[in-house]
Amino acid sequence: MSVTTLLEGWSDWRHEHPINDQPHNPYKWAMSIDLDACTGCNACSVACYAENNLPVVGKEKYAHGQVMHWLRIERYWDEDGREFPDQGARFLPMMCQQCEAAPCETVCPVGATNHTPDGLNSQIYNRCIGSRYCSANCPFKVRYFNWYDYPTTDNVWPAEMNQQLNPDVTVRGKGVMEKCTFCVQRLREAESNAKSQGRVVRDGEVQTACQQVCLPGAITFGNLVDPESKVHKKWQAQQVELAKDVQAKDKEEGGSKLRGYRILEELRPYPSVMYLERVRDSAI
Amino acid sequence: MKDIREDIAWAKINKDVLHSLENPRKMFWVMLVVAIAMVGVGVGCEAYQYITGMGVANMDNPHVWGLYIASFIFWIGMSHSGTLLSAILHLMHADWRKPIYRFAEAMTTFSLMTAGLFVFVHLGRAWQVYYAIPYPNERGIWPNFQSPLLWDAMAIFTYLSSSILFLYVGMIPDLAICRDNMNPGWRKKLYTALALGWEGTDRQWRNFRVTYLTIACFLIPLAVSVHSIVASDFAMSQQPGWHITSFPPYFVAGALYSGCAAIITLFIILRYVFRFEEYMTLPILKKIVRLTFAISMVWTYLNMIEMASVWYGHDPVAKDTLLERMYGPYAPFWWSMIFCGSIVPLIMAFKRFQTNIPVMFVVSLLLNLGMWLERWMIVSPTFAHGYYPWTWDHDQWPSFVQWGIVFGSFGWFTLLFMGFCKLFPSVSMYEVKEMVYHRSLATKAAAGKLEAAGKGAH
Amino acid sequence: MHRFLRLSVLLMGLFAAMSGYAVDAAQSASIVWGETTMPPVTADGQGPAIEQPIEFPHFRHAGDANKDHPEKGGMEINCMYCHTYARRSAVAGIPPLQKCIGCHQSIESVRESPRIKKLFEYWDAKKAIPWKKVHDVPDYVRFNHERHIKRFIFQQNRPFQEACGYCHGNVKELTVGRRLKAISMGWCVDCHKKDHPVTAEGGTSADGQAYWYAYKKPTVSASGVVTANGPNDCWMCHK
Amino acid sequence: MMDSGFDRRDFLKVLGWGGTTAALGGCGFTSMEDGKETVVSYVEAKDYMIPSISVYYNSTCTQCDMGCSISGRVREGRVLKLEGNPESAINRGKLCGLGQAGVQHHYNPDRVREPLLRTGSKSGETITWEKAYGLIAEKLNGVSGEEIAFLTGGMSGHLKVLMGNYLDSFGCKNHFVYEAIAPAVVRAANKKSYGVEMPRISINKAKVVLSFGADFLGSWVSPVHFSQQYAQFRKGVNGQRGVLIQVESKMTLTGANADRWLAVRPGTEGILALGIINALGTATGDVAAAVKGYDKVRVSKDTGVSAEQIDKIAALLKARTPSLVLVGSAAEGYAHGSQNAAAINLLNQVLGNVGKTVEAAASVPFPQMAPALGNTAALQGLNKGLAEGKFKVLFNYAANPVFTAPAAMKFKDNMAKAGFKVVFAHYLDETALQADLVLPLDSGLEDWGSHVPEYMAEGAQINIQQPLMEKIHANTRGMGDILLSLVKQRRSEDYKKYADYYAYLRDALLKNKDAFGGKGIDDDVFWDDTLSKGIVKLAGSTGALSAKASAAGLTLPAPAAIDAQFPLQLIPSVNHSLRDGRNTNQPWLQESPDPLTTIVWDSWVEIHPKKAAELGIAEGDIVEITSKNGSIKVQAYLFPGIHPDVISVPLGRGHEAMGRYAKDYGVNPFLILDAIFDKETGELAMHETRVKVSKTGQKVIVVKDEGPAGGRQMGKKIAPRLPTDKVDFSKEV
Repeated sequence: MSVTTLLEGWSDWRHEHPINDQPHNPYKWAMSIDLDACTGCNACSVACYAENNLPVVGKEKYAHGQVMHWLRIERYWDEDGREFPDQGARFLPMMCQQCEAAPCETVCPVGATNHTPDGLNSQIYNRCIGSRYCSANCPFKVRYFNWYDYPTTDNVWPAEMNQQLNPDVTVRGKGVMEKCTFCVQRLREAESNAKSQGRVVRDGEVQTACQQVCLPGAITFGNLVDPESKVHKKWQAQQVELAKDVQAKDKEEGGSKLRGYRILEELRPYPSVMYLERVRDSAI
Repeated sequence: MKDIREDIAWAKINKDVLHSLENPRKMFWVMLVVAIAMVGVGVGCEAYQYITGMGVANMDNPHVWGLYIASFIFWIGMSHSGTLLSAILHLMHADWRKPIYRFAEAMTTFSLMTAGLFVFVHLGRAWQVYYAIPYPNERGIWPNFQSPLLWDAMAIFTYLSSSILFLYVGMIPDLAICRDNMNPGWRKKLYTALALGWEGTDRQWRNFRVTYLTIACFLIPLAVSVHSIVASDFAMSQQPGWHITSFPPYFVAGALYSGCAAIITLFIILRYVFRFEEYMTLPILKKIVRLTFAISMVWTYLNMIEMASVWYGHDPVAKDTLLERMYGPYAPFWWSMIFCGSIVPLIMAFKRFQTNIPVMFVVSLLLNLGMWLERWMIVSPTFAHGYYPWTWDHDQWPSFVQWGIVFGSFGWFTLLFMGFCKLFPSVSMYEVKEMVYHRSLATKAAAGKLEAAGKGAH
Repeated sequence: MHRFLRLSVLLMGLFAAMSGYAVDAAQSASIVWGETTMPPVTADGQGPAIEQPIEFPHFRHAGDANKDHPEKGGMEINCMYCHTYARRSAVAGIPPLQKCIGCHQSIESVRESPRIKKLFEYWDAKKAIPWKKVHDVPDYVRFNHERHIKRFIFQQNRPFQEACGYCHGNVKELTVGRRLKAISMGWCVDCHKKDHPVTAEGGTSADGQAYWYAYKKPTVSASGVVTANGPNDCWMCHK
Repeated sequence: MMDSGFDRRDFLKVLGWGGTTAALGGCGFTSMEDGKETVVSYVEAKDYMIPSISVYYNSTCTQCDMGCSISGRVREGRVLKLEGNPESAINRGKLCGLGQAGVQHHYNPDRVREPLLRTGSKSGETITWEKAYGLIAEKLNGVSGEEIAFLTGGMSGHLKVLMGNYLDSFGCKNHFVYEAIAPAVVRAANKKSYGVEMPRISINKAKVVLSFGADFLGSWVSPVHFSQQYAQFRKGVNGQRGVLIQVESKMTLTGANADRWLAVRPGTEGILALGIINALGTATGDVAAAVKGYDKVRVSKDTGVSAEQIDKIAALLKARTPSLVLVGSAAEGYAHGSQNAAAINLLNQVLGNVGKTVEAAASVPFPQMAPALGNTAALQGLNKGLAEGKFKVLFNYAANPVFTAPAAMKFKDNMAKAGFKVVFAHYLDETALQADLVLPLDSGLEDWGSHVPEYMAEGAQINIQQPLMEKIHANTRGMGDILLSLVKQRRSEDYKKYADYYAYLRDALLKNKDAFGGKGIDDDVFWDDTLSKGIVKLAGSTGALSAKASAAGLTLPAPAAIDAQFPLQLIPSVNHSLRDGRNTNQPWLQESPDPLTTIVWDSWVEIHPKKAAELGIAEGDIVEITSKNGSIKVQAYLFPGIHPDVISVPLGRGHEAMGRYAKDYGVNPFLILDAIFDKETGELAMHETRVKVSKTGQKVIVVKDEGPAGGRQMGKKIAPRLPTDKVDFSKEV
């Protein structure tokens, strides 16, 4: 470790903005979630527990807001004060948005969260010292801190239950931050296999746990760089561009007849998750 | 209301000050015991938290920072006035600082040490803290130099080391005095070692002055930068209520403010405990009080600036957060902060109270409370009311663990500080001597002029 | 005052010396920094000697042949003949018992030797041999054997003994396996920082874009050979 | 950390490969342990067994009876995760949260591990299987068929066949098939109107779906299948997005996704249906006559749905065809449930949807394997028998009546009257605790089996269930194996050729190889192929549906007047993952928030804010809900999606047993249900219970995911919404 590496490597270590940064190639993982299809059934959240070794914290800790669900379903009501919500509720699956200019990355004192070449926002458990600055600076509040040592806590993974733990995902001990990883263990395995065969990952070859389980298929996931991928086509159809903070839709609200938007885009984190607005029929 | 006597014998100064090292009033021991008890509480809570996990502090997932960070800022802030008194006023040749700058510096050092503790207390994995230190390591990776938290660590470390140096260098002549006046024992050995063979030769004095002055000059910008950097922990983040350009001056002002208030408190305590009535005189108190009053007004102004800049910022979320502080669950604390920070100091504007020790004691305590609340009001409401409504916080009330550790930190500070005052001269003997000497010269000169004038009349 | 100056000079000297030492140390990552994630290193900078249920003689199987004393020499068997999983999976694993028997049932010469006896006891009992793990890394470290073998043996055609030996040392001279290299982060990183010629195949676009996250920018020589570093993306090994 | 309880060694025994342990990273104390860990390697390894490479086995999900096909990820001999099997027409590669949690049923620490004899000490004495079988034989000795009762949940496939044979061996007819929350009334009504119990419905083909309380996205029939149809329905055919109208008194998950949700007065769903027929004005003959009285003024008065709303619906149904009308639990749960259902089905026929969006489903050509559908009337019968002391020996499998039967039925006491009670159980649930003999079952992932789903999506199919890994507990047995052993006690001759249930199943399938499309294929090949597919598809027989609308015998009662003493109506709502409470002890389900209230780990009562204001109830107040048959205390949650005269408590929680994750969480509304039954089918009328609510004065903080901002977005663009005229679906991909 020398100062020269530090200086040489400096520019490579920091990817502050998708535009003045090198473009992603060959991979940029991104998502598109159709809120009109999402029924709010929570299957994705459970699948996430199963795939990523999330601890079940129990009632008391949940009450203290120390729940660890990487993927939460939010339920919103109309705010027009009618007696009944007679146009139903609005469900929103919210997980780490894998921002291109992630507010969490710049503030971590030890660089435990970084931007990866395939456009993810990595979280390195064994590097984390638990300053929790990343969570403090996350606009979406999708980072979850290990307030207790769950592996050794009663009834989190008692005998037999621990056999279900996914060996590809590190089980987190106390004092580290964690968050949705877009199922990086699956992505990296697919990338590695593809590499062995001298090709890039095909569209649909790899799925995130939540996408795989989503009953109405509201979640589309794939490689944004690949022009043939579904997710790329969806982003294109909605005219949502990764590196912009004002999209075609925002220019003419509603008039554009587009549904695609990214949450808190005005803060310019350039999220990798595009949502498609929920629709309600005007005829009834 | 009498000031230090100009005809006071230098031997008496030595005697009085050294006396403070020997037997202070009973109150000293009382304070010491109380302090140790408080530290005990703090250590207990920390041990519990360390073993069980941060969860016992009852922070939750949107609301990940609590009283630890608030207290951290508070203690950093407190450290500033020491530098102000000793360094800035030193350069300004304000001679009234001379009897009190020593303990002010001590306060700086020890409050920094206390602040440092909170870093460890706050970390989820304190045992891995060395990851944040930029040293050439086996893993072949550096910490993240973009993170304000890292700048923090560096700035504080620098500030701590240099203020220790400043304190020590400034003490060398006095240590020599102690060395010469102590009867043999471990203390004498200690002073001998620390005095670095000071003999008071002209050459030594010359070098001494140069060194002292250099460090002083170095320290002032450092002090300012330190709290600006602490401020940037917040200002450089993206959160509503934090992302405000006026934060650095705001923090520095707050720092000086709480520091001066603390000095008043300690002034009054030391004055009594170590029988320094003759040195820490009321005129000096008056001067500090006036200084504090001035700073309190600056702080109030900057506080309003903060609100104004949020208001003109046209960021609805930031406005919400601000209003949340005033009218939300944190309202009582926010308003008592305004009361303690901006209303109470008005008392200090009245001559009558400026030298009224009991009143000033209470006032100074209230000011410190206000400043502590200010730090809390900067940290918590933003978490409770950030950008994302879904995660707005329900009941995030710090658990006894957090309170216990904050409580303990005050004990820790008192322990270190009183220990220091018992072990080292908390009034700078040589500077007091200078002071009275210069003053006597001045008066003599004045008297001389008078006589001359009288003669001329004839 | 003099003492004061001397003292400070001394201190600065010390610090300089320390950091200098640290730098060298890091370059040849052979010393322990007292960090919990570092391997325990014995005096000779190797892992502890480990007692295995069967004292497997690597030198006999993998060692070089000995012209004049064949019985002393080895059989130069390819590592991947037994450690067959290494090229197909992230973890090398341990060969199944079946593998040993496959050959040894037809090797009468050593059939009566105590080790082989023991081997067949396990086989007859259909019991797995409780091998002890020799190369253990912390559980949050995920070394991928397949990738390294694919690159260095199948893409760059390096001899398997060099490729495997780079991390496992000269196992062919050992009896029971033992950790010969300090398998620590700095040690891995050192290698990732070295320049490697990379081929355009394997999903790597020729301009080396896939390496933009490496320690250094890839360089393309006149002959079009891309030289790049290994990845320094933390998520490669820590997931 | 490794030494602090979470034993890594044990872990490795199963895991096999140290290098791939799911590690306790980040704890800072994971040290390198050269030569400490034992690496258990295979003795013989198939060539597809590669460390750290997962293998997928197909099987069938047993979390509920809908027969989704699963594909389990198995690695180093442990099943890690369940995915859907794309081959199945029912779930098409998808799997709901409930199904995902199947692994937690399998690995559950509270499973019964040994046969327990509970006659002596209530804690139970561990005995061997031989002893257990001996005991059963002894108890059955000299007992006539009429004195034996077999209570089970829904069953199908070869298990059902075997069960039948066993019962026949006594000449026993008392097989009671009980499901606490099955759509039994709807089945009966369908049988009447269409001629089949469960037709095949195509939401995706409909332009308008008018659902009377059918929670087809949450818990009705086959949510996994319908959710996928729903997605296509929303995408719409050629840009014409489907419209969903939900009519119910308490908003279900489906209601929350509706374009228009109508809070109808409880029990008047049928009236609304007739009102719509009336408004359509297309009805003829006796139908026209039957709906004559139901002009929109009256209907709107009865139902609380505005007249213009009725017109709008009628207009929409006219304009956009084909449409689809569904009838679900909200409509059937009344004393006149059958009538409600009939009226609603009538609407479907009038709209001419039969044959378009409602079609005949394929059925398996082996009637003996066809599913035995559970209902609550069965429990009635059993309970009656028990009360009269008719039954000397009671067997119970896959049902927990002590928990799900209304206290008014006094089932627990009546059960005690049976001489000898055998319960086949996974956990010591409420019913198992009443048993004399508890026999531990294999988990759904350890057992063999075959299932015929009640709802057939496309062609007919039989789902194969196979073990995904070795048994965790040596002494558990599959239900098939147990039955086989029991049958052998009776007819050893016919069955001795089967070593175990596996052999029986294999033989039974191969016998009909030809019907399963295995004509001329070698047995082993066909068998392996079948297992690897996990499904047997076969040419099912499909009958025709009667599309003829007839209002014969259709009489709807006027809406019941408000009872002064019990002014409110209690609707026990069905949570999409907890259902009737058989899965409550799976922590993932306990901790996954209820979609509408986001409450976890506890029960709650939903009260409309308006009503709450009247009663002075605020969120978190512990209220006492009193019915004629008892009372429960539960936290209040103000919920806008509910009729003001209705309160709702979710089913599934409130266990008094069933292990650490279920016991003492929440309350059990089954207990206070009135024993009112549907007039025609004798089904328990779940929605008829009338209650009153009173504050107890206690208050708690409701444990939920939703923050203090509630469902508000505070003017931020987080989950915005567009009307259809502002969207152009044709642009989308």
